[in-house]
Amino acid sequence: MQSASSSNLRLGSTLYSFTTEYHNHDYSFESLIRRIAAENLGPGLEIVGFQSIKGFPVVSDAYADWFRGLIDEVGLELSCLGINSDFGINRDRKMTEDELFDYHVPQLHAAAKLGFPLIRYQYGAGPEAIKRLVPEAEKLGLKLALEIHASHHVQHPVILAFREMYEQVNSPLLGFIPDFGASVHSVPPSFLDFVRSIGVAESMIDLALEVWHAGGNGSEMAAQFYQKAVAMGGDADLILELFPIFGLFSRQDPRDWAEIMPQTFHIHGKFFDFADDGAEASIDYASTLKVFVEGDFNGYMSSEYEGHHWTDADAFDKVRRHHALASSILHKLG
Amino acid sequence: MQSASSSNLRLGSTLYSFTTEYHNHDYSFESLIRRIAAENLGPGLEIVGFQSIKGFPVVSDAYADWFRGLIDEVGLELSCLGINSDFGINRDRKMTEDELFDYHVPQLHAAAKLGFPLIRYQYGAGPEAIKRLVPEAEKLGLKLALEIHASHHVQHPVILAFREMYEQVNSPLLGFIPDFGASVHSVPPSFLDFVRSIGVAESMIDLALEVWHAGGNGSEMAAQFYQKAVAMGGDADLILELFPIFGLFSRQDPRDWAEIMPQTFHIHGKFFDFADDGAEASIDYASTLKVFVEGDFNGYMSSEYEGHHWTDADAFDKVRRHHALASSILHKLG
Amino acid sequence: MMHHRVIADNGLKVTSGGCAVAVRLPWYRSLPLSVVDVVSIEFDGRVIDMSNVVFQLEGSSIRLDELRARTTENWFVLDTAYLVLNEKNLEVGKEYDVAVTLAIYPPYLKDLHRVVRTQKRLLAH
Amino acid sequence: MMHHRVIADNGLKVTSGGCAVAVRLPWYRSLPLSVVDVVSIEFDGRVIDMSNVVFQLEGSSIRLDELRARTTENWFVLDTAYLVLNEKNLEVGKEYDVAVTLAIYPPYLKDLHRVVRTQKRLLAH
Ligand SMILES: [Mn+2]
Ligand SMILES: [Mn+2]
Repeated sequence: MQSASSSNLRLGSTLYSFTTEYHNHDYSFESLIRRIAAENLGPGLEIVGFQSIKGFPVVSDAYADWFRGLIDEVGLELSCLGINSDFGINRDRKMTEDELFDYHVPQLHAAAKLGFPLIRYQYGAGPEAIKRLVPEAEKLGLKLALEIHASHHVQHPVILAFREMYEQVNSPLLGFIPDFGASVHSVPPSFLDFVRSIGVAESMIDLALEVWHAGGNGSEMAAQFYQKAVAMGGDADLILELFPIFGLFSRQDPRDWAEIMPQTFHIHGKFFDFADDGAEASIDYASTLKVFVEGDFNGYMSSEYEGHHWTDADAFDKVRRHHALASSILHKLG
Repeated sequence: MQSASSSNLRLGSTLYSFTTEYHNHDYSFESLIRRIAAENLGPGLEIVGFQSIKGFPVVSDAYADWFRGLIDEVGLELSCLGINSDFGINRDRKMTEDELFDYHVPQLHAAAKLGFPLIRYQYGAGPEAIKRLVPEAEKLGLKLALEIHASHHVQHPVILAFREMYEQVNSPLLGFIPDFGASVHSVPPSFLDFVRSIGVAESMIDLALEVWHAGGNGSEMAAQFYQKAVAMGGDADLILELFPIFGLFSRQDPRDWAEIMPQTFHIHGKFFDFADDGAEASIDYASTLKVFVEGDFNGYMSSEYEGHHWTDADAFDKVRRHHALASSILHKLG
Repeated sequence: MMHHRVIADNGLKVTSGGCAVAVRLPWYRSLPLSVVDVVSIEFDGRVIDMSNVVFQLEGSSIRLDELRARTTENWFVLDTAYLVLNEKNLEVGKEYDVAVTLAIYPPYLKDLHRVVRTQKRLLAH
Repeated sequence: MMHHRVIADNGLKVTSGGCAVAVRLPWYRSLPLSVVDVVSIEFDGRVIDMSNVVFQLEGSSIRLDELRARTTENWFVLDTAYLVLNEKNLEVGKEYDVAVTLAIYPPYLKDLHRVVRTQKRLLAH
């Protein structure tokens, strides 16, 4: 339940949060949607096409009708369809620009057919293919937004290339989706608990955190950590288990999101763990949401729980807490 | 929520009620159990081995530990394990008595390993194989109960054969499970809606109901209906769609359950549809439960919804209503 | 009675040798393969030759006329089986009317057999 | 990271030609078969010869060295695949330690590949 607040930031959930429940077959695509609605974890609903829909991006008329009818029935609001920019399907070479364009078109059509106003794309699309997709997006009345996900941040060269293209093209359909995993202040405790549980040495964890706190480019930090860890005699397999630190969490200042505020269409409210007082353990939600409210952000924030990579904690409990935290902060921000 | 009542009839659910949700993968074995507990649709929990457990009756120690732990955690009480007396696996001949005995033994062991105090067996076991299983049941501390399911009833020759054997053997471990589908007063409205929806003619429905109300042995009624229906020019495939009337519903007087009361270990509270006032549309629960309360029945009644054979109605809604109905009747009965 | 349950959602897969139709057991519990008959398959109204159809389940590939002998192998009620067909020339992204009829003989019930036909318009993937 | 997800529960099936191990994709979304490697299978600690292992999914039977070329076939994240092995002499009702290692190369992430090994004690059915 979203508290009364004057901001235009609306809450919601992405089904990605419920990967554990879904992968286990504990819930289906449909029963997840029904429970999210029943528990007031909307109103926004985001899904990942390749997660929820078998055969995606091929979607039949009957399926689209069923899906739109379900959303109508349960009273959720479609916020965003996560599509994938899969440049590396052929492991021998990356897709060409033409291939990337062709790979995105049917995904845009699927989004429109299912009733989504917005798609999330990924950096692998490259600025040129996205630029060429604008006329298609105009035809479909669909917004396209690049997710800015760790290890990227608003000033990362990969992101700057898109920002430059956006400036040239100047289309109201092109925007961004900040993922708060890019602006964390510390590594989630449950991740550290996990690596300890599989036998990663404390010295290795300390080393990884040291490298991570020193900062820098994600893959360079990973390489640097790897060299030092091997030199210290760390087990190669267990060293690799610490790599997500450099890929899932980055330390951008939350205030830097203000730079792209006018082009921010949607938010991935990434989260992992909660402290006893209800605060997120590694993301300062009070400061972060302040930036968006003060920037007059207008759109949905999907509660995006990602701890399912390393624990099987109950995602409904997690998302409920995240909604409570966000509601309380938004309420205070007025 | 079971109302305060002085009877020893305790409520519960069987996962069989949730066949639609389970078959759809909308819920798993585990998530069904968790939701039943969360919605107070216990405390009794009944499952069908061949429905819920892949590889049944082979059950590993680890699986049994997991299951017992889950039941403990959610606070349900294991009431009954439905096992199957599959005499017809070889379609060329029925199992011999030895084969039947051998087929039941591992199912009894699985029940004990999983922590069930009672198994439901079926008429196909035959009295002799069950008699031979008593020493095994004694070793395992397990009760064995024959389900009396339509088209049988307490005075049906098939059931009388077991009653005679029970009298001979006189074991406190041998008993019965009345299934209320054997004592209905009318055919469930949703079943008739279903056959209409697939194009069965009104004249055929009338004929089937006429034969059913005239009464008699199930398979004889079915044969009689079939002959008349074909003579009237009915479509052969659609005629067959009415056959469940003769197999799922029988018209035993609910008071006849009193005959086997001392040997009644458990109840299948079969149900289908509710009238606007909350009463079951084809089973007189007030009269039926009165027989069991007055007979000092001590055990669980599983809410056993069976409309999933012909509709995809929400089973949670159905079972909630059934619990409410039963609680209210038990409360009135004191 | 479970008339929509035989063909799984999104159950038409184009393969290198033809196609596969994903099928489910139209019953509430697992049954031995010996009590399941695959009666017929129709493609856009055309009844196909069943002699080359293969039933694939849990890593086993079984000819339809071999099912009846499989008394000790169960089809778990949550598992999907695949009917592997020679049916060629299907195109991914095109729709086809597919109907599959199964007959089951629940082995704990005298004289009951149930014939269930599911027809669905499927988008090949 | 998803270390328990590669082998499905109750995932060891004895077949007429050997056995099959039920495997799941240890990732949150469907991936093309081209980015999945079946790295190794161990039975009671013994590494088995992978040259005859067949990957069975949705009616297709694919040799392991053919997976990398399958760029247009997706492994749907909810679907179970089966590794079909020659491994003989397994007995239904006996337990075996089985370990399967898969490597995945999520195609939207530069340089990421993840190696996931699941080990389970499985009761053959
Ligand atoms: Mn995200
Ligand atoms: Mn019953």
